[in-house]
Amino acid sequence: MTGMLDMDISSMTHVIVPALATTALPALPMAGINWHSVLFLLFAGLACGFAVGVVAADNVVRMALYLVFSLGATAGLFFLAGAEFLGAMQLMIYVGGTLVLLVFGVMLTAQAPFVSIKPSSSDRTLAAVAGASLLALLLTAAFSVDAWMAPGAGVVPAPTATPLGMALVGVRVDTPPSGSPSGGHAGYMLPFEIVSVHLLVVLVGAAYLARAKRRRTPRAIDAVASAMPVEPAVVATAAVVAPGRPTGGAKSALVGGGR
Amino acid sequence: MSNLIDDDPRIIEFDVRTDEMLVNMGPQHPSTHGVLRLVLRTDGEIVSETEPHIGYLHRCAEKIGENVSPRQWIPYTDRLDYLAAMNMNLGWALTVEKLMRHGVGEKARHLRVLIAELNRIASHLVGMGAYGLDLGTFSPFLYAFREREKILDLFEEACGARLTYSYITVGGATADLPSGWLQKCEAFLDQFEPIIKEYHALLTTNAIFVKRTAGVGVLSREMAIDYGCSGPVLRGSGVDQDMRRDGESLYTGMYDGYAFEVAVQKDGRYPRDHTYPSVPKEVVLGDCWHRFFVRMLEVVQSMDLVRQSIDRYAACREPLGEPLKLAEKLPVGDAYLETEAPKGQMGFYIVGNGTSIPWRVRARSSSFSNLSVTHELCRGCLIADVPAIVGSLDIVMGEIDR
Amino acid sequence: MMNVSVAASILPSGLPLPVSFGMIPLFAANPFTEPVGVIHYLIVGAVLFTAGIACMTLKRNALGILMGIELVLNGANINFVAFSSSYLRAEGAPTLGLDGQVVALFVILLAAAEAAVALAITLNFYNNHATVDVDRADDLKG
Amino acid sequence: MADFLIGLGLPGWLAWSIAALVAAILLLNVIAGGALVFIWAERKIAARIQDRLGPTRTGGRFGWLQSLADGIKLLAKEDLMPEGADGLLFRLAPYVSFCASFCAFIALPFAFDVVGQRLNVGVFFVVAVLGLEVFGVILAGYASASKWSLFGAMREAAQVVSYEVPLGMCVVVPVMLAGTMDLVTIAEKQSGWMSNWYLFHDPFTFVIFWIYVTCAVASVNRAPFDLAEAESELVAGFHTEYSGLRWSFFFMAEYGSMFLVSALAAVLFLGGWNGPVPVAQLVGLSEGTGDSAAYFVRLLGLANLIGKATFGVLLMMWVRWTLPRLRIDQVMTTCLKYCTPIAAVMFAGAMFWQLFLPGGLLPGWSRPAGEIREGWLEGPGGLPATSAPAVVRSAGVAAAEPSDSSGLAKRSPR
Repeated sequence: MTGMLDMDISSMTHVIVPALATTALPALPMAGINWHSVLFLLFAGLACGFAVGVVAADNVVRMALYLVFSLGATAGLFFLAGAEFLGAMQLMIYVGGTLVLLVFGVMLTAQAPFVSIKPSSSDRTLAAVAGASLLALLLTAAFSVDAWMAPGAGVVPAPTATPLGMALVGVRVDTPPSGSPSGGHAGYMLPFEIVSVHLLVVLVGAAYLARAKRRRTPRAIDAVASAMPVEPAVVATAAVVAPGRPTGGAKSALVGGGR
Repeated sequence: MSNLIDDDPRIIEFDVRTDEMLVNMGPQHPSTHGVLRLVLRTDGEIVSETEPHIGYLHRCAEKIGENVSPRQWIPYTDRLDYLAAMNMNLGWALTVEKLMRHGVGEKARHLRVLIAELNRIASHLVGMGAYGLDLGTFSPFLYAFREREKILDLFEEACGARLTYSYITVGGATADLPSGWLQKCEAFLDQFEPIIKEYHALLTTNAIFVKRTAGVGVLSREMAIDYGCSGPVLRGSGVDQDMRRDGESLYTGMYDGYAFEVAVQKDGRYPRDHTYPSVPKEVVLGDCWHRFFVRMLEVVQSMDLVRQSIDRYAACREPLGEPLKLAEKLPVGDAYLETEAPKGQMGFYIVGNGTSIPWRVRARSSSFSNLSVTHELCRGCLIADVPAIVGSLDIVMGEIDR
Repeated sequence: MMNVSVAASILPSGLPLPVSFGMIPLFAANPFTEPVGVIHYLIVGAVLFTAGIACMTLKRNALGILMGIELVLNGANINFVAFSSSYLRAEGAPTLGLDGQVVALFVILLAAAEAAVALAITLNFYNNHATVDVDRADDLKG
Repeated sequence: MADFLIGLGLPGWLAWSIAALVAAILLLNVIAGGALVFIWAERKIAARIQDRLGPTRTGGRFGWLQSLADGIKLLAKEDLMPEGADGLLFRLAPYVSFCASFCAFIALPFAFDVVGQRLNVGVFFVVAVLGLEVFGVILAGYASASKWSLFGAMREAAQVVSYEVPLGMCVVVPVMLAGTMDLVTIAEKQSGWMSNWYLFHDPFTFVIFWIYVTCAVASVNRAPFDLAEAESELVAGFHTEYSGLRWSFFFMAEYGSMFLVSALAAVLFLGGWNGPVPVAQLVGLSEGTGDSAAYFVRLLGLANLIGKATFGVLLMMWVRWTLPRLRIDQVMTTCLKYCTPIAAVMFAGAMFWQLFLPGGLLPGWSRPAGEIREGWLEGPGGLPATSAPAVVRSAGVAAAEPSDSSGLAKRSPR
């Protein structure tokens, strides 16, 4: 089933344990199955599985799909760790915004010949070796610190939405006051403003950059496009075939209507 | 920095250029009226070239005309413009009568005006309803067909058929109107008068309808005349031309004594715009909206004509003339006559060679020349505008393919 | 965890490992009952990071590389969240608290900006060279 | 529910999983039942608008079994897949878009305590998940290998993504008024007489409601904005190649998100489960207690919310059958040139209104607007006066009263 479906069951039961919403459940899960761990395993498996899927897939559209499910599962992980505002933010900005942008890019460029460019087998083994060694390095580093090895204490985290919002406008409400008006750690007012202006500048720049500025000398693709008469008697070369599968609907439309 | 790029002639700048695509719209596309195939060359959403492909409904009607006598060809004229069959019969009957120099009585003349104008109302109703469908709203289609059904009931009483009547023949009509028919027709007109306002509320003054049609597919006067457009398409571009007034004397003779004005925008005003909603400001003369509005005006104009013809028909006492005999010999020579069909000028041409079978039969279709304008109008518009433009031309494939 | 065993077998046994893998206490017990700790999140973060790096090296399609970058950023985000969550740490252990989540928030925002620019470059490249295959982008080659 | 099952002697974890599954099945039935009723209602309303009768033969005089007949037809129909289609993506697309619209029902409060999962980021979660529906459409468009469905998919994706901006802005205003994103608290704050609804809170919110309705209709692809399946141009848009059960999943997703969007409008602007007249309070019953009276009050609340949501859906149907369709660029200009600027101005207006006129103009609005922002800050005016050191609830205390801002729930006039 898709990552999404598992995520919704998870977000139903995930906060039962840490958020202890209504019923007076003990902070630690009851004896027997620890639902938080089960759901963590589920999401971790999905995230890692689809991440490896992205690497393994050749078809660029399938890569995009696996990436969507992988980041969706990551959002589930954020919920499990108690960072629910971040999980919703990941869902909305990352998966709902950035990846839609990416899929648009895939759609615009996924002409037949570029849909699945297969890397040579030597590259694959090279990547596998590099990846495995990097992974081993990271894991040894992770295992070396004992403090991280201890299982979670299950201290229920408070809701993070409002403290995060207040922190972004400079008032730290989550740390004990230590005399300074902003209560200990500094708020994030300045970075917040800088990022917003940065986003504006970047998007305007990207929009300007994306406008096609082409040289007067026609490209290969123009020559073929203009040479072809509107009457589709002549089968156009691959360059002008409509986006979509190499075979299928697009080609039949070009090979004479009456068939 | 930006002016550097603008001055450099080698660089052309426009939006992200996706690859050009050849897209087939039809022949089984739901929005093209009948079996018309449009091949569009599109760049993303912008249509750069349109090529209509016709001939899917060709039945060799004209060749058959060379093997049957004129009266036997009447049922073929029904199937040319199947939405306005009466007008087609009338055109052919007048052409044959012109060849044979065979006049028709007063009663038959008024009967023909009555029936032809009633059929024009029915045809425009279909045009209006189908145009609503092209723009995405389903309800006006059903309102239009509800009224059209009543007209078809009247025709059924008169000649027994609802679509292909073969009622008006050479030398008059196959049968006289049954008693009480005029009262029913009068009753229909009385209840139809207020309903026209509903259609205006539904479509003509609807903000989204105006947005979709104003300034879309603008046909200039010169281009309309150059491409030989006729009927509401021509009048929508402001050309003051109507065959019922400017046509041949034989045809305009039918309408003498009738008071009617041509539905065209002269110096910014429509003849009867007091009873009609005012023209919205963002509308350009010759766009889809005007073609639609001209058709709505013609419906009211035809209703007046029907009322006048009812009175004149009732006044004639003498019986309806006998139609031409089947084996009547045709004089040697030819005749061509154009009539004002709902879609435009419908011309018929006949060549007699002394026998009862014509030597050559030809029908000049108005939708054929109206359709030829699509390439000019659709260039540079969006894909969503193509059905809007083709719908505003109100073409019928039966008439084009013959 | 599959990757761990693979790594162990590939590494030449002679290498002096700082820690022997046999010592993993984590999933000795039933994984469904043991509460989740920070280390589990770190493993997921590491796998995502590695997949991202592999994807960036492996793919010849410009958009594939972009997806690799997204995975790398998400690997980092997971670590930030892991260290900022009080649920995963032992009682009283120092956690990043809110700072971890704010940094992750900024990573998400800036990844959106970065993706926009990268896509603009890719589209521009595609429009000018009719290809997105990075191996053929060698105009500047000597 | 879970305690009841534990009482029956089931092991703890089994009880909890059954409780979770029952809740999930209930929510699924909300969509399924809703879709069933709305299919029938759409046919009847369309018929009435077009001056005809609609289904009258299936199942008695009013044809109420028509939806069942449609369902059986869809089940019996063969699930075709075009020859050049991309197998995996083609099969996956309907489920992705259905899951997206189903997912959002979790955080929707149907009555006082009747909510799938009380999320502290409820509104944000719902809007985020609504944005994911566009993936199903894009996949369907790309995978069915025909130019027309690709056009439909690209159009719809552009439309939904661009309408999320004004939708997000409109949703933020009630969140600002209530001070929290938790849907249950937002609905609680609008309890009491109709004048307490946020719709009548101030003129800016009133305008924001109508902008929200427009953007909601557009983001659900209905009525004048239904570009994707513009019959006249793109045959049937992205789901041209689908038939049978797969097509019905797209259909369910559409009706599901229609109901969801109008239910969200009901909770944010029209007082959720609080009826125009507070019958329960007048009679003296309270929702908090666990006895049967509370059950009845919650049932009344449920009826209220479903009534308002159904009214929203019927409004969408009414608009669909009367207005023609907008062109893609007109849809975009209405979003970028009209909805977004107006939403922004109204948002600023509501913000200043909240600042300078917290008591509001209507006398009925008794609650001091400077409410405790979820119990975090108890400064004098409630607003975080930067000068005075704000008394802060330490994280520890918050842990004892976990996620819901219970301070508010208990104090609201019951």
